[in-house]
Amino acid sequence: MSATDLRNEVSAWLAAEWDPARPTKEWLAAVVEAGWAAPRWPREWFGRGLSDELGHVVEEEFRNVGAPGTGQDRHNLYAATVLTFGGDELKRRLIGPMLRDEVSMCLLYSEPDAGSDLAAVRTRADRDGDRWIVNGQKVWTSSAATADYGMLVARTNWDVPKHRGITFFLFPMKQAGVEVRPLHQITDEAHFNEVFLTDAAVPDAHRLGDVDRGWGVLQTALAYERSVMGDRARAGRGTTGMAEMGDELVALARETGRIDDPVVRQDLARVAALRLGNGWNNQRAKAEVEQGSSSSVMSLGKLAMSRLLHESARVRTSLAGARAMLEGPDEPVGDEANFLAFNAYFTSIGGGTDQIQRTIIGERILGLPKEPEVDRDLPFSEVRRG
Amino acid sequence: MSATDLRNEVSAWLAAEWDPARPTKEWLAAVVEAGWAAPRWPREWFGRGLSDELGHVVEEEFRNVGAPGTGQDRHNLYAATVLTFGGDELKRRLIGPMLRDEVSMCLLYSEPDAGSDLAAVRTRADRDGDRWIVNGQKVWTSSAATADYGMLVARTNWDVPKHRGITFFLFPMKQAGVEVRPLHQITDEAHFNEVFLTDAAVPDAHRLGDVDRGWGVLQTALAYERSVMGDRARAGRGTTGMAEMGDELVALARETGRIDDPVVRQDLARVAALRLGNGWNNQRAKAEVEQGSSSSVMSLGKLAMSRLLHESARVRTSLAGARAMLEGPDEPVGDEANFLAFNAYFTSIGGGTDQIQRTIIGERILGLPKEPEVDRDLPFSEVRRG
Amino acid sequence: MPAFAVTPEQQDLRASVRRFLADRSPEAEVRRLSDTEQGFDPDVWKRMAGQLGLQGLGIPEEFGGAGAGHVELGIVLEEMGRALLCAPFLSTVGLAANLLLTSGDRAAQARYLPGIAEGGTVATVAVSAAGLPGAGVVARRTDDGWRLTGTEPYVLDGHVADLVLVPARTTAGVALFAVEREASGLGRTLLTTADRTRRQARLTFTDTPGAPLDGGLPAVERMLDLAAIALASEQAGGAARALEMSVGYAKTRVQFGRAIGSFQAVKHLCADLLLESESATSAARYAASAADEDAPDLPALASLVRFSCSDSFVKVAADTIQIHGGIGFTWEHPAHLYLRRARTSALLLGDPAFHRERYLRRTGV
Amino acid sequence: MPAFAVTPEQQDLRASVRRFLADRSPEAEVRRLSDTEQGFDPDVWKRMAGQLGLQGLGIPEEFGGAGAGHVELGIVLEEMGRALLCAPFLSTVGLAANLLLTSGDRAAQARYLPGIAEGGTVATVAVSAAGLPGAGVVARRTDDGWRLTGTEPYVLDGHVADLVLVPARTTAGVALFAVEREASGLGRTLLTTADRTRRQARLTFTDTPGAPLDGGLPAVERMLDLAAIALASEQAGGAARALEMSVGYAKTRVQFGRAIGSFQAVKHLCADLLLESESATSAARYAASAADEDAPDLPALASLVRFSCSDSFVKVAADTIQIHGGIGFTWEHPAHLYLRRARTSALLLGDPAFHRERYLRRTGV
Repeated sequence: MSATDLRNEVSAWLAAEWDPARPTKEWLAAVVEAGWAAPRWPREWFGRGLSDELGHVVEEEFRNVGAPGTGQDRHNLYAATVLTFGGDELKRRLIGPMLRDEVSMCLLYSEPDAGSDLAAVRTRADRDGDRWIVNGQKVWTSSAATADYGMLVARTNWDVPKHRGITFFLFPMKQAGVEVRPLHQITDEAHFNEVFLTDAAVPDAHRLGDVDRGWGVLQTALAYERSVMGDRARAGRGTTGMAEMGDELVALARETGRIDDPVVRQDLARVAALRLGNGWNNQRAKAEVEQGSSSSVMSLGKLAMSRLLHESARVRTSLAGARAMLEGPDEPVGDEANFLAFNAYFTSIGGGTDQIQRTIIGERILGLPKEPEVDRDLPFSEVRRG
Repeated sequence: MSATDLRNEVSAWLAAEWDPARPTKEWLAAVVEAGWAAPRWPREWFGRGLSDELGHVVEEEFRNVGAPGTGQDRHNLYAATVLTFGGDELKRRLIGPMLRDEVSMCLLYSEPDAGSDLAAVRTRADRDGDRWIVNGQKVWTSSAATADYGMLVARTNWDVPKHRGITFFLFPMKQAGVEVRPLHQITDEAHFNEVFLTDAAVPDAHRLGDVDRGWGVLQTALAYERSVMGDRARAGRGTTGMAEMGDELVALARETGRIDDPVVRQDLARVAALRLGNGWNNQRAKAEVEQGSSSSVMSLGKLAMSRLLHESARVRTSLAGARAMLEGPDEPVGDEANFLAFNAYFTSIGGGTDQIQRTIIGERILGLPKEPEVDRDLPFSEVRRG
Repeated sequence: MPAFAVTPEQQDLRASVRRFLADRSPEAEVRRLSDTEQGFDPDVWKRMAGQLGLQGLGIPEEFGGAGAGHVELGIVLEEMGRALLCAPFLSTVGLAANLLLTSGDRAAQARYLPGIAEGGTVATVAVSAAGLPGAGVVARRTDDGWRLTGTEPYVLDGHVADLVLVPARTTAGVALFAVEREASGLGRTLLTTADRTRRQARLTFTDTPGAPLDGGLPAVERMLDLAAIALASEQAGGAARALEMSVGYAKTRVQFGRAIGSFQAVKHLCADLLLESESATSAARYAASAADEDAPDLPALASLVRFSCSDSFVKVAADTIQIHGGIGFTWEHPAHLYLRRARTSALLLGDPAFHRERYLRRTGV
Repeated sequence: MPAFAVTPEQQDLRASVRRFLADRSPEAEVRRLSDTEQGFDPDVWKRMAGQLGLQGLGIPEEFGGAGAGHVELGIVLEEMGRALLCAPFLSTVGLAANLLLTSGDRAAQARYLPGIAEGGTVATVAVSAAGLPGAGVVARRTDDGWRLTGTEPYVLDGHVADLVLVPARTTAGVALFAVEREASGLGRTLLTTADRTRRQARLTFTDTPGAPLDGGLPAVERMLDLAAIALASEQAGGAARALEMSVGYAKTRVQFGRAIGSFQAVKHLCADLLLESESATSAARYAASAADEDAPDLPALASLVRFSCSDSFVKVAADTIQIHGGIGFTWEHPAHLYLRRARTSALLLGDPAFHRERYLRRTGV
């Protein structure tokens, strides 16, 4: 099929079907039915068997009319993981609902002892006939209270090194044995949860990938997640860059009467350069990827964002001055300065600390040698624990 | 002996002997003869067998009249090392001249492959009857061209882990087989040398400490050196701190007409705080040591000095502005800014980089655990080399 | 007395304050008081005075105090900063008692200092952040005595103070007035502080009667210098404690089979923070000793320690969260309490940029 | 053309320039030329024009050039920055050719650009650091044509320029003049630059005859924006190369039985420097593409890349010395050559603080 033919077909289909007023569920069902939800996937699995390039044509046509629902072969990390690693029965039962956004999901990866060191999970799954019994604790789970399923990594073998005894499950959340407690953040919000698992069960049919081979599954799932995050980060950037100049820090400096303070002005220019620079890095990464070369710039985004967020919170605090001693709705300038200063740690800690990011950049991009890994070959039961 | 008696004795002796016009060599000879050069050492070795406390009384009396030459039991790292580890014949021959400043010395520790990792020395000493034949290369040696002796660490055993195959020698520099080449620094100066040793010889009688036990000797010598450096650093500080305010950066800011620039003023205040803070840290360290408690503050001095030097060079460069594009006597402001910016690396690299200092502070002061040491138990001949 | 020598009495003082706070101001208690309206425990306040004599430490003996110096006060404040004590100590002692002393008004001293020393009086001074003292309030003389009108937006512990000392503008310049708890026209609005361990209130004065004190602007400025040094001591203590938490966590938290403190990223950061924390301690102690010696450069020193100890404490507390990783991002972990204290205390009585500039001016630059 | 797309022709250009410089400007040659009076190799300069057409790359075809854009010029300058090429390229192309083009003076373009394109003319513009162009020189009209008098203290390659373009004050504002090599009253004093790979001279004009050009101040300011972007490209190239040196050393230098790049202190520093270096590259390339598109925000962009690429290059080059340890402190190692280039290029045509302020003004803040 030529790109032009495809473009015509999608565009005609959209012309006939797309109506912004249509209820989302109904619209998604139609997209899935027509094979546009994941056009790169085989027809057997709701797709059209298109090449990656043609998949982009579909996405473009959808974007042109502002219609959602396509590109899930790239974006829906849950469905993509189940498709790649699930058994036929599981796929038949769940991929359709996942593409139609009828099941809600969460990630059960992190644990109190397994933060930066994700392979150190201690939540255990013990086989019991055709199901597994799960005991342990997960943290930093968003949407845990509402999710139907969680992508769970659990230890199934304690006698082999840590990466080789982990199994990956699509875990049913709505059962006794699952207790969800909100995690109170330093911003005084609660976007995440702790999840306590006590003799909870997951059918063996919900296993994704082989027993004890879950680390590889997790790597694939994390790669999907990173690519989704990358897309989002890029989507957030203007193309001229200059749009972001009319920036809230400048507005705040005017509002607080500090706009003529030379010290403040130096800070404003520095923050603008960080902000624009990050945008240009992202644009360049995108261009390099589109031109088929690998891009080292892409991997810098999270570290760069962390730096920008902490630095702009610092400048915002100095602009707010004494007002940053206060919080709450009566003092929005101070409140925002404090919120942003604390929330910046979400980026510098969450999803891999800045320190872990630097290790990844140093090793994967610059090719610097790894540190000695003391727990690499030890059976997990002998690995030192904090 | 009571402190008062001693004070009277020293003071009487000084009254009789001290004359600022007296030639230094002659004066030192008199001090050594009288037992004041190293008063804490036994009488047998030019001393008086005094306690540490009484030694300070002697030093105080000398200080009061401005006479040099005492306190060498604390300051003369060469003589102290020889006294501690040398054989009787060597001590008899050399300690007197050392105390009288009749022999000049240098340090043959660092090598191209053994910078931060001092135990990785590859200069070899092979036994040949009652002497050792030395081959290898040393770097960062000051005074190598004029020195009579060098304190040398060389490898004498390649089949044991690196710390356990090193021997320490008092090495005669004036011989064939010793070639000294000046090292050209980034400041365009040459305060150091490379020393090439080719079939050079050192008598076994010049060995300090046991064969293969030189690492321990080196640690003692380095501890003497650190204590000398600490004394010097403390001596350099004013007591009120405020004296250092009338600072060259402020003068330069006035001279360049930048003194009213608010951005410059913030920088000047920051540098002043670093500078005064370091002085107070040193004073506090001294007070803590004098009160008999150990002081963690002392070990911070080098890192703090590195930070101060780099930061004040940065501010100086920004004050010099375009003039810092130039060097040389026609542009002293630019020349000084460049010199100081480059020379700051002498402190942040020399004598253990800032990175090594942070490791030392983290492990020795804060008690943080060491990194895994991959070469700890390997025979040196199997240790990886760059 | 050289700047950094420590007497056995001073060591005892530190030890007994630390013991007291370990007992009376553990983290659970700090959190409990953070959620109360009043923000401190009057019983503990009483014991601080009765058992340890802390409020009266620097107050002359003739007014019921111990007549100790700023070095001793600094020791107490370092310990309070470590413990994040919730109590109106900085306001009552660092601001109000100091102002009574610098005012030279013996009648007012005799009237108010004994109450402070015995823990009966919570006091504060209506000064806000940087800027001219007295900017917010005007005093005018009436047939019925002085009346104050105006607003001070950020008054430390203004919601509970029994005694508010108010610098106010008069036709003859800034003068000082004492306003007591029940004075008419005194409005107090408790503010929502980002650091919930230390409260502030907006005070409004509407024809509020005030008793004039001696002193005027020089007394206020001298007090502000002394308060700056007190605050610096508190910050140095907070920084030292935050670093201890970081180092302790780095020794016990295991990732990749090793304590995270064995990784250079954490180890070297801790080393840098030690330099910050120790420098803050040295600076604060030097300044306290200079205050005791009435050093001529005290105004410059006060500004220098205000900005340098503020910057150090903010850096240590900020990196303490980073070192703790995920757990540091939770409300339940105390790391953020120290960052809240650090960020807020850096802005009290003039922010770091203000004090850098003021430092230069005070040194004639 | 989107900002960051790279054409095959551009890739070829980069590869051929890199090959040429590897051949003609290796470190030994850079060091040799650093010690010569002239500071560059006229033979290499000729080949740059003859073999690769570099001097004429951005010059319109009608004047003997290739008519390429600023993106192509940026590629060339990145490569020259990597190699620390000793040649009067920034002055001749980044300053003088750009000024001839922005002046709109077709007669002057026809007269001078072909010589530049063919590598026969070394040219420069007498502008010094920040401040008003023309501040140093006054032009007055005489019966015998225009005469220039004054001094410009820091003129890039002023010691060897065949053609000096001089912004000078006249009674009608700043005007441009061309002064040729042998002009009477033209004094050239070679300066001792901290970066010996790039020369500067003090030029004095004493009743020196100058040929007037069209253009005036707007032409100079436009040229300065374009030169800022050219310099940013050179800085980005220098930063990338310095980082490569650091990473290469970190991979091979062994201490404690491990490559030092396996230690987090070095690894993490390299990661931070990669962010600096790549951000400088992205910024310089974006600005070059904006220059080609004649973007309305070019003046702001030019200042932004001047300060951000300067800061990045200085940081990368400074830490490159630290990463190299002892060997980085020696004259024989090239690390300091990059730091000299970085420090000096940060101060050319206005220092970072100046451009931060100018950036805000140019964005209306």
